[in-house]
Amino acid sequence: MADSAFSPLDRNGMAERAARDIPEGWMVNLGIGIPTHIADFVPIDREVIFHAENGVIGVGPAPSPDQVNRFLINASTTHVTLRTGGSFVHHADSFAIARGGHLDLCVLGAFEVAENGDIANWARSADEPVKQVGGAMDLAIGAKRLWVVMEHTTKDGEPRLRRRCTYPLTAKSVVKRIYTNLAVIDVTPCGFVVLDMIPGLTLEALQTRTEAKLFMEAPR
Amino acid sequence: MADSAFSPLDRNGMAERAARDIPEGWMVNLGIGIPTHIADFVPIDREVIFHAENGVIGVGPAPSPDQVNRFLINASTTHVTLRTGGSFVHHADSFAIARGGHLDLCVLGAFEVAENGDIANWARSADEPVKQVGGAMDLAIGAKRLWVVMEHTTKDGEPRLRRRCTYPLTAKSVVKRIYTNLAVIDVTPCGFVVLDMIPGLTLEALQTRTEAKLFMEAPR
Amino acid sequence: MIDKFVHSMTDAMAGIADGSTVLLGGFGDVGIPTPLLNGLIDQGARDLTIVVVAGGRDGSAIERLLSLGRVRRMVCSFVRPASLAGRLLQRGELEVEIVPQGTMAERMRAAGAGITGFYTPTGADTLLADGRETREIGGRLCLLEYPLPGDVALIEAWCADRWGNLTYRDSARNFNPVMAMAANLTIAVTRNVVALGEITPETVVTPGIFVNRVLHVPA
Amino acid sequence: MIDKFVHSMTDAMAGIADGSTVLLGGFGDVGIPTPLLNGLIDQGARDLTIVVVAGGRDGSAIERLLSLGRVRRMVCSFVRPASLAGRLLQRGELEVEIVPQGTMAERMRAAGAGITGFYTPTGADTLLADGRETREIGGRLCLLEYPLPGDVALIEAWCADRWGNLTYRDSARNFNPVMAMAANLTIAVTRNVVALGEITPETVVTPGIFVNRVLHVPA
Repeated sequence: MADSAFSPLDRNGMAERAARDIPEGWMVNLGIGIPTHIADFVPIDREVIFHAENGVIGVGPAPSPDQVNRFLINASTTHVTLRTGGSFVHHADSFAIARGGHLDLCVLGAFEVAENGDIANWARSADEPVKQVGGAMDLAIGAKRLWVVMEHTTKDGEPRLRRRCTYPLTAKSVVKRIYTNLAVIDVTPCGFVVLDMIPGLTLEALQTRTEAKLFMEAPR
Repeated sequence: MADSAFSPLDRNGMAERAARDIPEGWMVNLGIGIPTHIADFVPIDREVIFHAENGVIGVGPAPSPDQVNRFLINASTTHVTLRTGGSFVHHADSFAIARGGHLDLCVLGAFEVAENGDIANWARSADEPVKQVGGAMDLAIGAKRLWVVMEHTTKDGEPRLRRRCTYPLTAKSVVKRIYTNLAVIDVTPCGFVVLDMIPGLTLEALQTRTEAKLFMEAPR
Repeated sequence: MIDKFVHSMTDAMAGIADGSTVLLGGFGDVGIPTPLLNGLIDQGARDLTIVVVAGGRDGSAIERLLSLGRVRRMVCSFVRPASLAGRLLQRGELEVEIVPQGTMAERMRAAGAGITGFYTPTGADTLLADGRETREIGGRLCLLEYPLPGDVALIEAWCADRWGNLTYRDSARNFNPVMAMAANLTIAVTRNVVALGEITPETVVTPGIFVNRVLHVPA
Repeated sequence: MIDKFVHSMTDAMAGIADGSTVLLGGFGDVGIPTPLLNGLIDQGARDLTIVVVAGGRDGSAIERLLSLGRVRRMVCSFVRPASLAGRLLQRGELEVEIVPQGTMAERMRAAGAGITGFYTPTGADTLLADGRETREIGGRLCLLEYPLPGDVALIEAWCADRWGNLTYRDSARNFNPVMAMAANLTIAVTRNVVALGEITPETVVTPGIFVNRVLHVPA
């Protein structure tokens, strides 16, 4: 891959790109990792209600060090603030929100996403003795829309956008959109449709980094 | 039935008799009808927490006419007060309390009780077009103890304490004790065991008014 | 800025379609969203399924909705034979599904919570179980119940803010918070309007995420 | 007079038997009933099953309970491989049941609510469903889940009164109210004690009926 006339987005760049697409009024859950940082790029006057599965509705920005409330954390166990209008619910009610279709959007990290919308984000092998499920399975099946933010390939250059996932699934046929460090890709009944690429990247170059077939709508 | 050397209890008498057996600290749901009046005979300094299935925990005495709060009713839709320490929950949580075994006692009215603990209290025939279930089925299967308060016989003198219920069941094998206008009767694995009778009534006279076999523990 | 307040009954009722399932809050005379029921009567939607604890008292807005022939089916926990609903039922002019009150609440809670079915001992040994799927769990016969979602919920609140956070007064809470989470379109009438933040985070009963529209009708 | 306050850790821990299932509140460092966990360690019950969101951080009371070999089985939503729980699991010295976090909360809620089983799409298409009963409902594959009751729940509250009515502070609410309703014996540690009635009826989060004992340990 000799093409290098482009600079992949860094973690903040990916978070910022995803943040751009979240409209005011949505109720949104952000998963651990890059997704959590999306909130930093939603301007405070664009009212997006962030839900944390530990029972916080209306998560606000990180507190300044002298304003930390040690009773107030998000699902990544990071100290947060609460927006005016926010509220607290218990865990069963919080997952009722997640599972019950009340989240307009959930954004998760992933190891792999398949062209049929399957997501794998919790275990690298079925034989792994130590499992880390957390709340991802509940969120993945429950939100109205599931987006994934992840690097386009592994550190070793292996594709993460797959024909079929090779890692154990978190949920089937749920991912609607993927934000990578290279592109924004919709998951449609026809497969992966590229919406946006970073400057300087060609569709051919993106395809070489992607296992499944990519499509692009004809420009109008 | 020529015996008449006894006076059956009236509704208040039955309620008062049942109230005597409710100890401090119990959480109790009282059904519509005579059971509701049991609360009137529990002294206010004996702290019994009355639950109403419309979401009231800690139902207090009836308000004086000038103190009616029109937002505060019990399950009979009668205006009540709330005891200090009381609280409100929504209907799903209220029935979680009822179904989940958190009531020490529920007292219901009934048409019939069988010697195996079956209760029939919601319909006089399976063909009745208009059905009145309410919350009785949830309460009957959920409370730690179910007591029934009812007249010993129908107005026509038909027995209500049956070998098997003739009316459609509310729940099976749940009644633990029956307070009638004539006696207090435990429902045990061996059948009906008389605990107490009104003065002047003989066991023979009580048996003539009861379809199922009555037992009495030998006096010590 | 999120603002769930609507400023007319027309806006509150917009889009309620014929054939909708409408969840109606309240128990006894308490917590009933009467202004919204009157709004629904004026709005005109018909062939409705209503879900409500009981068949409606004489002179109530529910009775009026029934009397206008707008309800095809009623899901409730009891009907008095002498009521209008009872008479319509006996004349075959109203379908009625009788559900134990706790099961009714739990089926709506399941709809709101993404639970696709549940087992309960309630009613399992009764004729309400006739012809239905049961299962013995832990030695008890249990009945399989399915969620009861609404297209619309009409509920009554005591206080509301512009995010749709709600509180309820005393026993007016009853079915209202459960129905709020169980419907696609939840419309609340509130007696009081407060600024965002005035309902403290620990005391919000229904978070605004469950509420689509709020109409202020002072007490 | 109902008075659920106990005045010593010995009284708080009385009767917790070997082999008990103990529900442990908290998420992250928040809402963990650490004084009660230390009390449980001193009390001596062993062969425990603990139900807790995660395997316990280094230096936590949960880690200490594990390190003392008092836990036979842990039900949780994740375990870090590098944690003590992760090492015990890999050495075969700890049984672990991994449950999706929402399913874990819902299974305890079911235990408290008398729901004897429920279906959820969560995990139905994953290897967590291997060998288990599934059912297609409304076109979605769902997994049958059973209640998760506790013999004991140890929870942390912010305010408590003598009836055992509780409130929680901020996100310290988390699993605590759910566990309170799911256990036979619910023991709360509270930071603050208030007179009966000071927690207003609309703002009680856990009604005292779910609480058996309260121990006051000031912050």
